[in-house]
Amino acid sequence: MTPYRVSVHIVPRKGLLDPQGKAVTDALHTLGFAAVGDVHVGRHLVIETGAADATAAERSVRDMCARLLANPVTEDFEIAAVVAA
Amino acid sequence: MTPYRVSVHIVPRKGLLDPQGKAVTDALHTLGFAAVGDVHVGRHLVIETGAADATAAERSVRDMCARLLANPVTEDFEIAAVVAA
Amino acid sequence: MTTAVPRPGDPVITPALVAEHGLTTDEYDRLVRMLDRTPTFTELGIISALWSEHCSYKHSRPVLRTLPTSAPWVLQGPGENAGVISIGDGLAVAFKIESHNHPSAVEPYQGAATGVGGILRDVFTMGARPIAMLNSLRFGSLETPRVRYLVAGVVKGIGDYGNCVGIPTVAGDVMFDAAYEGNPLVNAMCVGVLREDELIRAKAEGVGNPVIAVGARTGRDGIHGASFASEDLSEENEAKRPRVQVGDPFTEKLLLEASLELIRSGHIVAIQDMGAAGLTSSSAEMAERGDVGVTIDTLKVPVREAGMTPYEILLSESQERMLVVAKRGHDAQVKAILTKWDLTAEVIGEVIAEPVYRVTEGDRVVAEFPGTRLVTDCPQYHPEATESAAAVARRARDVHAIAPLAAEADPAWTLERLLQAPTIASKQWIHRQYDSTVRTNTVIGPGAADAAVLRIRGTKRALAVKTDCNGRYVFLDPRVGGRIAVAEAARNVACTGATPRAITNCLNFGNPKKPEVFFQFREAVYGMGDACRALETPVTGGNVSLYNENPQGAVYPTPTIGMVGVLEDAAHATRLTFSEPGDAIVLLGENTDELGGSEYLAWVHGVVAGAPPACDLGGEKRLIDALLAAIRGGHVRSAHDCSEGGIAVALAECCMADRDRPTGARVDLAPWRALPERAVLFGEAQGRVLLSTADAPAVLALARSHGVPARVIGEVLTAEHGLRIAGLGRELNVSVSRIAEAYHEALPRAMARAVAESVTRDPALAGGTA
Amino acid sequence: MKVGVISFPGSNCDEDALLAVVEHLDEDAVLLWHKDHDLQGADIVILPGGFSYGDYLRAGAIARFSPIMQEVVAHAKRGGPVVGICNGFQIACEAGLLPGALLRNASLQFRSMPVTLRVENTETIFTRAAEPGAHLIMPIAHGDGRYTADEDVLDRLEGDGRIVFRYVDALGAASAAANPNGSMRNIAGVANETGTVVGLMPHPERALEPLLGSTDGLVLFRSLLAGVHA
Ligand SMILES: Nc1ncnc2c1ncn2[C@@H]1O[C@H](COP(=O)(O)OP(=O)(O)O)[C@@H](O)[C@H]1O
Ligand SMILES: [Mg+2]
Repeated sequence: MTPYRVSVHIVPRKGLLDPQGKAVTDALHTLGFAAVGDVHVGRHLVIETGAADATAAERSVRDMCARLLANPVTEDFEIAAVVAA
Repeated sequence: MTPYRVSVHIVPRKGLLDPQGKAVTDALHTLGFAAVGDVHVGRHLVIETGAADATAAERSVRDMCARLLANPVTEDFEIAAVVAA
Repeated sequence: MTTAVPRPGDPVITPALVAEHGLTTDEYDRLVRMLDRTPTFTELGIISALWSEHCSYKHSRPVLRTLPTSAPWVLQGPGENAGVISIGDGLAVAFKIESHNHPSAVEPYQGAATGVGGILRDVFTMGARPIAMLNSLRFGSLETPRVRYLVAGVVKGIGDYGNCVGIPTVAGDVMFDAAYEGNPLVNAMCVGVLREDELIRAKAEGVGNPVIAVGARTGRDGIHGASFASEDLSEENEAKRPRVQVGDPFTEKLLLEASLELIRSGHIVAIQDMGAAGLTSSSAEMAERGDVGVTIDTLKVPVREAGMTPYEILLSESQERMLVVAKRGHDAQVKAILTKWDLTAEVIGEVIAEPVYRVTEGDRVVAEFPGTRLVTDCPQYHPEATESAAAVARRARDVHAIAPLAAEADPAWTLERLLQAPTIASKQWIHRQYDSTVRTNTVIGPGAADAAVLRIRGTKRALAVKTDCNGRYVFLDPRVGGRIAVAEAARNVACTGATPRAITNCLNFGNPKKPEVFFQFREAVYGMGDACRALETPVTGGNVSLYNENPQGAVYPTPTIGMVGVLEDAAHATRLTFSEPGDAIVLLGENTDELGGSEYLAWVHGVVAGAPPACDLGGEKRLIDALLAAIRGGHVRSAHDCSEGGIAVALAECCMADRDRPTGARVDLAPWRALPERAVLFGEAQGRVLLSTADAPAVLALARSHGVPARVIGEVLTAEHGLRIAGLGRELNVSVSRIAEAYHEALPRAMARAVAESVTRDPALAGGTA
Repeated sequence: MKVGVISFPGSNCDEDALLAVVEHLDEDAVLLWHKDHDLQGADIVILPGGFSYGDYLRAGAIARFSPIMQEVVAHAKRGGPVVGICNGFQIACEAGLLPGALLRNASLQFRSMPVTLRVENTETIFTRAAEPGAHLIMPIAHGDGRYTADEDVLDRLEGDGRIVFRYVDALGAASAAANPNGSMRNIAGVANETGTVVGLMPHPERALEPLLGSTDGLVLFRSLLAGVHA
């Protein structure tokens, strides 16, 4: 078992109302960041887990996402990085 | 001005209590993911912004983080990616 | 002779280190005499915390001693985690208010949230189940983005914490004034109910009894928060940010249930929150109350991070922790209860016969103090108190000479403007973020009456609760302002039909070493005492928060009062709004020509001057008695006191505070036409209540028999008739929807600008508590 | 009849729900501990409001894995009645007992206030004593109440009459102004295919006494009895 640090992005499904993203966009415009277009706000999880190898670590985190970390009705997830810790 | 998509991670500062991370860790253990160590839950923002070049895009988003997006007292941020959109 | 020796790696004790710990040379010398040797670093840290103002009351105690604290119904006065009064039927109420001003200035969300958590623990450690939360807030001008950010963060912090634990937040008060710029006040109050025979005190006793740390693990957060609360807020302090603590309301909820189960189990003798100065103050205070020795091994304390030193463990202000003294041999049962609630409990020490306070790290003694009076053996100060010449001049100013603005020719303009003052405008933007109905006891929640009303299950009774304090009055005349704070809180509670019973208070003042600040402090406390004696509402506890300053000087002296009253019959609970067209409107009390210290002067003219309105405590008592007699006689449909904005604002609120059920009114103030018009309409004369009644003769007769001036001044109409006030100069005539809009939209409009900013940094954005 | 109210860690309306049954229906009710695997013979299960597991990660996401939830799901599969109130609704959605999900209020703020509900379907265990189209006033108190599902799921729910409650204004219109959280189609509560599992965001257990301002929740709790005693 090697320790891995797996980084996951969980993002609201496209097309759903995103009041958080909109609030951030508005606030940035108010602050004068005029060049800002859309902003999307999701979760970033870093999971420390032991696994035989990087593939196993990633597989295990995918499983966690499917079962708990992401809501299948409203969210998508992607594994952003798998690094040996 | 080129459109860029800048991805940011905002994470709870080390040493501060992270009740959410702990709750997720406990839940993953309950689900049988025994190899999981610590879990940290932060935010993942994707900001679309126009900038002269990638460096300028990154600089601008750093500024947004310092002034608005990250809580200077409780959070740290890092720029995860800058890609031309 | 004591035995503690420095740990390897401890910093050497130097004058600079002593100063950094906030101790004066005299205080340090006293410590050395007490130990008869140089203190260890750990000992210096302990004393720095225990002798901070926050823990020791070294500047305030002699003045506080003058307050009345007893009455037949007081079961527990000051000195415990919370005060307790009996409410009959074998039931009692525990309540307490506390400040979290400096943490909230630095990190509004967590600062306010952990303030709520701390006061909740103070109440449930008495064996009481919390049934209500209140909050008293003071901010700078809403015109500045920083203030809006603070407001949004503080309100969200209070809401998220209380909502999650499941205690309704039912009342409070909020004022905005540039005087609070940079140093907001965030005072949170909790009220709980217990059976008298379940009352437990935080008094360590029984040699050999184990001392147990319970709840969350100890981390490096908030180290030296108590001393932090006892310093000015400066830019340098902004840099001390790692001191912020993060609250976990979920763990608090578990701790609440576990603690109540523990107290009822009979396995423990004492329990106390690890609040300011954490393990140090809780253990020292419990030992002191029981006059016993105690020993603690820091290696046994469950920690969150590796490598924590005894110094850090002792001074950490990690939240959601308790210290328990269990009965000898019962530690396994204590652990079992905590385990059931998924919390930890570890025996970390014991009560000992030897009169010392000893801390070890395994076998090594790292701190040892002789005696059991570690907290009260601190030095006491009697600072100089003198009123500044500027204050005298400010009060003496003739405010009637201030020329009205041209627009004021129409009093409707002035009324509308006042209704938009954030201090007066509806606070619904705030309290709709608070769950006010959970636990199904809320008879009247926020915004609908002068105080909140909660029924007491299993009885006919109800409680009325409210916080109040007009710091501007205290600033202009501390003695009178102190009296008014109590009188207004009592009047508010009485307007709902409750007999005012007792108070808790949170004394928010500036640096006590400044003679003019200490004068304010002393006089305000004297004034509070005067009123508490006159109104028979003893002080059962409170909190002192000094060093509330910004670069311009001290904030307004703000002795926030948290009042608790009892309704014998919940069915008498009375709201502030008119409801039945045709009802007579009665004014109890007298209009006067007073204008000093008014919101009118501050908001319309930018002037804070003049003498605050006079406070006739005998008259206030008679007013309350008459009002309560009328309510209990079933004669009163609504009751509302006149406060900021005067009688015109009060009448407007009676018509439209409940926006869904507006009414109109026709009022004639001709009996006071000899007085200056704007003083009658917008002056803040004390001792006045507006009520609506279907039986005016009965109300007038009761008022007469109590010696209270009373007059029918008008009639409730339907909303289409608008609000009309005649009899003075030009008639005031406004549409109800127009004033409702002014009153209800002011705060949402101001805060709309801030929402985006605050949600952006919302820690809950990543999920987390809603 | 016996009602089981689940106490999750962080539930804070469990006692209110228990009292609703005991004091206002005069029926038996027990608190069921989340770590247990026993419904203690409860005929009806209530998933109460609160912040189970602090609502960390997502409201209801962690609670659904509590040991007792296996029994609750089995009970529901057998056709046993389950009512989810507020956090209980969120848990029921997370557990797949009801379709959709509850997201952060569109205002991004917690909302505590009375709302008016229209009863859209009187053929569920929680509405069968109500008049079709009845308007009920009761409090909401939530930060995550924005009901969300795919459009085709919503169409199907609509077609099957599984939208049980909607937020309406004083005139009875399901307007944006009447919607406190931005839920799709003003949905306040939904049912499963058989009408035996019902979830709603508002708190009927807080609207049972004149002293507390509304008695409109009574008809919902009485509905629980209607089938049993009929
Ligand atoms: N921070 C707050 N939290 C909850 N309720 C509040 C808060 N501030 C004000 N309120 C409520 O708004 C109403 C008006 O308060 P206030 O203006 O202080 O009245 P008064 O002037 O009569 O004392 C009261 O019902 C009070 O409890
Ligand atoms: Mg007031």
